[in-house]
Formats: sequence, structure tokens, C-alpha cells
Amino acid sequence: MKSSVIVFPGSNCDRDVAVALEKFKIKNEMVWHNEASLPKSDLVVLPGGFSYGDYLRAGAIAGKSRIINDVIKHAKNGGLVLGICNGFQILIETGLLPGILLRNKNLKFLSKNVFVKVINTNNKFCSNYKNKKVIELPIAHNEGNYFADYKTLKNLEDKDLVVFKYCDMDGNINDVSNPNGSLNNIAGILNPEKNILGMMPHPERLIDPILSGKDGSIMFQSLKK
Amino acid sequence: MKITQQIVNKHGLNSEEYNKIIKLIGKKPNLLELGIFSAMWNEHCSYKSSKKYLKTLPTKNKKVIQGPGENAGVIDIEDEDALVFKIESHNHPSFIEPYQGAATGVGGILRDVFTMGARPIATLNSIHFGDHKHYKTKNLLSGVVSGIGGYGNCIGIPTVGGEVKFNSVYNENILVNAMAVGLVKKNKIFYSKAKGSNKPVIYVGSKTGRDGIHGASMASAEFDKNTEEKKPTVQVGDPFTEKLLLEACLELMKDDSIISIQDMGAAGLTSSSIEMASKGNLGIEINLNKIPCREKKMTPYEMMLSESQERMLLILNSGKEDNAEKIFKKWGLDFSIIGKTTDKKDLVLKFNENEVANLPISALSTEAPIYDRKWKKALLPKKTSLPQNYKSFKIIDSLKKILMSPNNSEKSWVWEQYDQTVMGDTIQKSGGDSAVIRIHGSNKGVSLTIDSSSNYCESYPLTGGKQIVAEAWRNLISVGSNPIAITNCLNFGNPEKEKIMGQFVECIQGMKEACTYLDFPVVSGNVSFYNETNKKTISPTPTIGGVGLLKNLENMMTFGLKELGSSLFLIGKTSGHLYQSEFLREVVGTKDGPPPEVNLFNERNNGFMIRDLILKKLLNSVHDISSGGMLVALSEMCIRGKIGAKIKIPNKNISSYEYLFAEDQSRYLVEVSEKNKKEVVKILEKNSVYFEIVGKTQKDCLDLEKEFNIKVEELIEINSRWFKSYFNEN
Amino acid sequence: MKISAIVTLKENVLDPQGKVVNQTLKNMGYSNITEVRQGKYFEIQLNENNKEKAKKIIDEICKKLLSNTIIEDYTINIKQ
Amino acid sequence: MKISAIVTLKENVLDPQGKVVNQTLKNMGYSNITEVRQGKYFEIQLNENNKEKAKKIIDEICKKLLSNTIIEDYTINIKQ
Ligand SMILES: Nc1ncnc2c1ncn2[C@@H]1O[C@H](COP(=O)(O)OP(=O)(O)O)[C@@H](O)[C@H]1O
Ligand SMILES: [Mg+2]
Repeated sequence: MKSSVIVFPGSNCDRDVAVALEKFKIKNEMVWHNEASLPKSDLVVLPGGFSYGDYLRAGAIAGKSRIINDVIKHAKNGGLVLGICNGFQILIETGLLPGILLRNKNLKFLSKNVFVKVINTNNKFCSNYKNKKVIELPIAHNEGNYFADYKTLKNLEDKDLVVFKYCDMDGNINDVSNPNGSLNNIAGILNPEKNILGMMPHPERLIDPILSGKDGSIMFQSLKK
Repeated sequence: MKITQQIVNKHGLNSEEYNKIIKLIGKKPNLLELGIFSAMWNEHCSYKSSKKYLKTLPTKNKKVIQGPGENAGVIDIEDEDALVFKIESHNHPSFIEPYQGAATGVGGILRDVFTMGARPIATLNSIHFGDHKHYKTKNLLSGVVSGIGGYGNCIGIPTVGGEVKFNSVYNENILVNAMAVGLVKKNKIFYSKAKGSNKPVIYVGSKTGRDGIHGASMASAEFDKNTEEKKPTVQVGDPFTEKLLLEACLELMKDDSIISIQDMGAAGLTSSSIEMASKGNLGIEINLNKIPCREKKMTPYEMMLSESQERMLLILNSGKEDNAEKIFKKWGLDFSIIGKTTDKKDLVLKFNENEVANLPISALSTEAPIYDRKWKKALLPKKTSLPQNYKSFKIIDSLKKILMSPNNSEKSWVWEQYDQTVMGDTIQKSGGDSAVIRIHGSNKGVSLTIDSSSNYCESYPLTGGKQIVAEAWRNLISVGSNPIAITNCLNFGNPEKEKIMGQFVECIQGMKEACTYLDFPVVSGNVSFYNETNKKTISPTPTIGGVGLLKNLENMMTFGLKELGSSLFLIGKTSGHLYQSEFLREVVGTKDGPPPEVNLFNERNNGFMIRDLILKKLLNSVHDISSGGMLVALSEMCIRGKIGAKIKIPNKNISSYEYLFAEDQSRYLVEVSEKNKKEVVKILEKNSVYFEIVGKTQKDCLDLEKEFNIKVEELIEINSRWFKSYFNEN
Repeated sequence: MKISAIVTLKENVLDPQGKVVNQTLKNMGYSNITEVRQGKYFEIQLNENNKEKAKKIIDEICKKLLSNTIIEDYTINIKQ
Repeated sequence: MKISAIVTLKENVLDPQGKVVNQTLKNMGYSNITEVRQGKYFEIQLNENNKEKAKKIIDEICKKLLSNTIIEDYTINIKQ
């Protein structure tokens, strides 16, 4: 397994995700946004942060950067792409995933650990979550309020492309357990081919019991397989 | 332009100072030169009222690598590692424009830290607002918090601690103090002292605009009705550019290109260039046509005094310019060679081929005025008799009232707006006694705390100054770390008034005593005077940022209760000092009397005892007892651990109120497992540390024998209610 | 030439910002305000004297960058 | 009545957002775009038939909430 983490100006979880990949023995390379092409990789990670300050729309400008064309090519050829937080926003802006991430419903940046239900474990990113349906992960974002039109949403649900939903400790998915206003409590989605995952929570931040948990590790272990 | 008396005054200089300038430079200054003097000689840059007293603080010990005098202090945290940290105020700008004022405050303090070669690993903040019912408070609070978050979240440095206080003394003069902490290898620290003449002077970062011109003078002037006029001087922060600047600087710092480096903070290009030259005992020559400008037709005066953010000044080794330029261009930043160092010891400015200013560096720096201001000693308030009615308040109602008050409510509404976990090393987030950050790639950590206690300082500055240092120390002890050093931000009123100057002098005296006794030196800091509006002054508010080391993170302690049936020990003596307590303020409504005295011997003794017991793994949880007293501390332990407790007041000569709500110092509440109880008792007795066993942990409820019984769930609800209802969120 | 572009969310798209502003105004006592929608405003300086050409360029950058046409609409105005 | 308000940063104030958008457009090849400034746009529905009264209300809320007059200017437009 070989990965590439794309570094945009303003990315700030690039190091964190590289640390996580290396911890789980995935060979990783950092790739500057201005490169023309990707090194050979099985997995491309678009890390969290504030690419270009998130000044226009979160992820919009990164979606226009030089390397993105090759990322799209990689994805269309079936390569794995993981977008975390700002990375998810970039995937949406490039059209690789549908919908939009609006400002959080209370218009505030929100940083805390939340519970998330793993809805779909039948994909490369989550195969190891099989026995653990409710996990804890941190979120830290301004624009994580997932929105899509009825058709798109129905398609996501019908085709089983929603991977994570915000829930409470006992797995209940409802308004109270929805931190940011996302439709259907959506926290992460796949493309129909299931090789592209975009998610708001940060698995790379919970990979060590000393960091208040390690539910994030399971994703990297799944990927390593 | 002829320099009139009026122009001199507008620059914040009095006629005596103006005459001194003429004498020092042997000519009448032109307007540009006057502007430069006004920036360098004002309180903010020259420390003219405070220097005499700051010098008395202890600033050295084995652990201190760099004390005050640089962009930030540096301490040794063993192995190859050093920690760089400092605190700074951004009070006035935040009052005028809370979001941008607070944001640029964070940006500024981060630059102070990465200027020294350190990668910032955490920020903290201390923010004070007026009465929550004051019509401005809500906007100021939400603006400041989102500004701090907006900057820190974007640049990707976790905000891991802070404090939020409300008090009507800040109604028209809020305080926003930001602290930044960075990590550097001991052999890769960068300083601001220039070395060698004829070296290239480089400008990097954002372009210069007409931002904040006279910002430095503004920070040193009392607010009044004319503040309106000064408004356009607020700066807008650009955290995205700062992130690029951070990465570019750290990239350039990998080799030996840089001789010295200095951020452009208050008084921008003026103070940064002069400071570098002054420390290196050199001169500097700048061609102002080379300054990257954002706006058209900027004058030398505007360029020299602009406080545009996200800029740095570097002196490079000759021949390193091209490589440096490549790096800054890669990060999309401006890079311009604007001048050179000289051995003439003057500041020479050129513009359109003309020399527009020529001033001796020494006149601007070492010869700046220093004042020995008159000051008045504070009287120790008398212990008047407590209000007759205080026992008529039920204990449980009093507890609820304190836990629900804005000052004692849980502050997650605030800290959830800050990214606390980015960088992947936050081991203890906001909400504990200290934050704990792992040193990347290792198993050690640093503990960080920030504290102030203006009520105590207002009541009796000497004790207040001592107390706040002790409290920072206690917070670091409580997480199992070894306290190392502090930084301080001294927020006071107008030093030209004897009473205010007295508060300053005596707070420093108290701080000095505590720092010396606890071997807890001051390595950096900042003074903010003139925190007054329309003659109404704030309470003296020294803010202390404390830093400690945890050699092994496995020994880290937290304060949430951990298990049922364990014993609760109260360490330290309770004499029942209720004056200045939250109980009297929030419940009874009196503010009289002296603050609790700090016995530094007990402070150190109890603290070291706690630390040793933690290292011996004999404690389950530890919480220091501070505002609100023992019962509030215990409630917080229950809330955090979601476990109850049953306590009983040991037969005492003091009332239950005094026992439960007194704010006597140097005390801790600790939880001890049944299996460790004997051992702990033995150690405490052997070391003559005073303690009492007050009760046991239990499920779900907090009980005080014969008095009350309350569900922990209810405590949680009460303690987390205030912010949400204040902002109509549910 | 100075041209402005206004980008707004399509009508059927939820606008959390507008909603909160609306609610805040209600709390402040402005009961006769019934809806607020928030959008983005751009003022663009362009070296181009031909109005039609200028408009075309701005239309293009609105499509490509300034708006996300899946959820947003835009309008263009020549200012001088 | 429908009224719009546009809030922009004052001329001398740094506009980080506009700066980045401008730079991006340059990188995309739009070399004749010389400056971009970004602002906020509000569309407000108001139950008020008197134009003058409506304008006054909007002016008030621009001052009180929608803009920070220390760094921002605003303009108001009646739409229908
Ligand atoms: N209260 C204080 N205690 C100790 N040192 C202080 C204090 N205030 C300022 N200093 C030191 O004085 C120097 C100048 O501070 P300052 O002017 O605030 O720095 P900057 O130019 O970065 O804003 C710094 O080294 C700072 O640490
Ligand atoms: Mg500095």
C-alpha cells in the first residue's frame, strides 16, 4: 500500500495524516499542490485544513490547483481517494462527490469529539469496522453541514453510499445528535464505485489511547489490508 | 511641514520629551523622524513606566535559555528540546473591532514565537469582559471568541486553554491576552540581534498598507470620546498568509542563511529595524522605494508606522538572498531586499533618492526615557464583620448559584469554537487544570495554563500578585507536571496616577516573591497600561501563563473522579477565609475584605507532596481548590468524572459555609483508592502535610450529610447552562 | 472597467447564514422582517474597454470559480 | 418589500479574501483582472410598504448588525 498526501497552501492536517499512515505502515509521500502529476500511489489523501484560507468557499480554490487533474484521473481509474474535512470539501468542489457542505447550522466553528455510526463497512476504508458500529471521532470545522437535493440524497441512501452518520453514544441518529445540521445526519459519503470517501470527522486524530481513543486507527488498518 | 506643539502632542510626546529628542539628535526632527520617535518612545515599545520594576523579577535559573529581552522566552525541556513562549495583549483593538482585534492578537503572538525558529504547538488566551448584562458584552464576547478561533483554526495550531471572566470594571475596556507556545531544537534558536555590517536587510510576508498607523500610540492612550476618530486604524488579520509565512520561515531556517530575524509587530518596520540594529550595536539603511506596498502613493511616514500584519524583517548572510527569495516565492509571499546593515549606528531612510530621515539608533532605543513614577501603597482591607445574613442562604442554593454564574460556568461554548486537537498531540484539552501537549514523536509532554485574579489584586495587589503566580504553579502541579517558568501580561490603568502605579509596583512585588520562592522565573511578558475609558479604570489584572514539563505522559493526572468507593482527601489547611470569595460575591453580594494570604512555604510543600504522590501512582484524580472553594472543586470533579461523592464536614471551629466556600490557598482535593489509602496517609503524616479525609466517592449523587443531596446529572446541567441561554442556543 | 458580481444560493437551498441573521433581527425586535438570504458580492477591476467582452469574461469566471452553479446563481453588473 | 444591502470593506482595509481570489484568477490565466474585492450581500424581505420607512429600517440594521462600520461600508437598494 502506497499513499500520497496532497499539501495545499493552508493545509494543516497534512502532517497529522502522514503520521497516521506511517504509524500503520502505509508508505507515504507528501505531494505539493503545484506538481503536475502524482507519484505512483494506491491511495491519495486530501487532508484537512484551510486550503487558500477557505476564503471563497471551503475547498473551491484547491479544486482548481494543478495537481487536482491527476487526482481526478487517479480516482476515475479506480484509485482510492480519501478526503478528510477540508479534503471532503475539495472532493465536493471538484465534483467527485455530490452535494455541498454549508456553514454549520449555528454558524460557529465546532470542535469536539462526536459519536458516529458506521453505516457501510462494505468498502476499502471501513472493512475493519465490522464489529464496531458506534465510534468516537473528533470534528473541527466551520462548513460541515451536508446538503443535497432530494434526488441526490435519495440516491445516496438507496445505493448505500452514506458511510458515516452522526449519532449519540447509543447509536441513535436524531436531531440532538446532529452537531452541524447535516441532512440525514450525514458525516461521510462514498461515490458509487466506492473508491472515493469524503468525511468530516478526523480519523487521524484518534489513533492512540492517550489521545482519548483510537477509533480512527481502524480506518487505517482497513486501508492497510 | 512645520512641527508645532500641537503636532508633538498628537504624537503622544510631551514638551519635555520633545526637548530631549532635540538634544539627543542635535536638530529638530522632521515629521517622519517625529513619528519614529513617537512610536519608539511610547509606553508600549519603551516600557518607560514599567522598566524599573520589571527588572526586579527573577528571570534566570538552570532551565532558562532566554529570558526577557527577545521576541519570546525560551526554556530547556530536556533532550534536544526547548520551549518558546510569550503572552501579549490586544485589548484596545479588540474593543473597537472584536473579531479582527482578537484575531490579529493571536497572529502577532504566533509570530513572536516562530520568529525564534520554533514551530507553534499551542495557544491559550485570557479574556475579560464587562458585566454580562452590559449592552456591549454579548457582541464583544462572541466576536473575540470567533476571532481567536478564526485565526488559530485556520493556521492550524490548537487553542488548548484560557480563561473567560466577566466583571463590570471591563465594561468599556475589555482584555484580550493571547499566549503562544512553540517547540524548537536547542541548537536551532534564532534571535533578533543583528551581526555584521553591510548585510542585506530583507522584508518578507504581506504587503504594507495604511493599517493601524499609530496603533502603537493608540495602545498607550486612554480611550475617550474621540476614540471614534481613531477607528480606521484597526487591522485585518490574514491567517492564511501567516500560515504561509510560518512555513516559509521554518523552511529557510533549516540552514544557516539567517543572521537575525524579527517580526514586525507594534510600530512595524520602525521598531523591528531599530531593535535589530540596537541589539547588534549597528546601523541600518533602508530604501523605502523597495517596500512592497498594497496601496498607491504611500508616504515614508505611512510605511514606517504601518502595522500591517503578517510581515517579517530578516538579516541574511551575504550570498543567501537568491535561495531565500526562491523559498518565499514558492509560498507566494513578497520578498524584497530593502537595505543593509551599516557600522554607522544610525537609522538612515531613503526615498526617491533623497535621505528622508537620519537618526542615531541609541536615541531611539537605549536613550529612550525611563520614568520613576510616583506611587501609593495600598492599604490592606480590614476584616470587617461578615454580613449577618450570610448563613440564611442554603448551602445547596449557594452552590447552584455559583456553578451557574457566568464566571464559574463551564466554558465549552467558548472552547468548542477552537480547534483543540489539530497537530495530533493534544493530550489534555481545555477544561482541565492545565492543558497537556505531547512533544511530537516522544512520550513527554508540556503542561500549559493561563490565569489571572483581578478581584484579589484589586483588593490588595501585593497578595494578589503572589496568589496568581501560586495558582498557575498549582495548576501545573495538578496535572502531574513540574512547573518550570512563566510569562506575564500586566494589564493596568493609567500609570501616571499614583494609585494605579502603586497597584503595578505591588503586584510585581508579590509576583517576585512567589516566583523567587517557587523557583518559577519570568521569561517573557508584556505590559498594557492605560486600560481606562472616560476615567473609569479596570482592576489591576496581571495574567500569568505558566509552563511545566511531564517527563513521562503516563504520569499525567486529570481531575475527573475515577472510581466508586475511593476516599477524598483535602490537602492543606482550611481556615475559613471567605473575604473576596465567589460565595460572598455571587451569593451574598459583598466585595469587602482582604484576599486570602498565600503561605509560600505551604504552597511549595503541598505542591511537591502532590507531585510525588502522583509520580508514585497513588492518586486517582487531583484538582486544585481555587475560586468557589472546596465544594465547587468537588462538584467539578463529580461533573468531569460523572461520579458522585458523599462528604461530611469534620468537626471544626468554623461554620459549614466557611469550610465549604472559603478560598484559602495552597489546597488540593485528591481521590485515593481504598488500596492506597494507608500508604497515602503514612506519607502525608511523615512529611507533616496537613490533610483531612472529607468523604468517599459514590454513584450518581453528591451528598453533604444532613444538608443536601443532588444528582451529578443536575450539577452537569446547572454548570453548562449559562452560555447557552445567554446566546439563546438550545 | 469595474464590474460587480453577486452570488446567491438558489432558492431551494438552505441558507444557514441568512436564517441566523433573520433570527437575530427578530430577537432584536425587527418583527416585520420576514426573510433574509445572504450571498457574496465581488467587485472586479478589469482591463477591458469593450462591455460585451468584459461581461463575457466575468460570466466565465463566475461559472468557473466565483460560484458553485449546482447550488448558486449569480448576476453581473457593469459599474463603470 | 425586497431590499438588498451590500457590505464591503473600506478602501484602505486589507481584503484577504479578495486577494486570494484575484491571485487564483491570475493563475487561471485571467491576466487582465487587476483587483478583486469581496463583500457580503443580503436580500431582505420586509413587511413595510413605505419606501422611506423601509430604507430607514435597513439602514439601522446595517449599522447595528450587518456591517461593522469601523472597517466596512454598506449600500442599500430597494428591489421591489
Ligand atoms: N511583564 C513583563 N515581564 C517580563 N518581561 C517583559 C514584560 N513585559 C515585557 N517584557 C519583555 O520585554 C520585551 C519586549 O516586549 P514587547 O515589546 O512586548 O515585544 P514585541 O516587540 O514582540 O511586542 C520582551 O522580551 C518581553 O518578554
Ligand atoms: Mg516581537
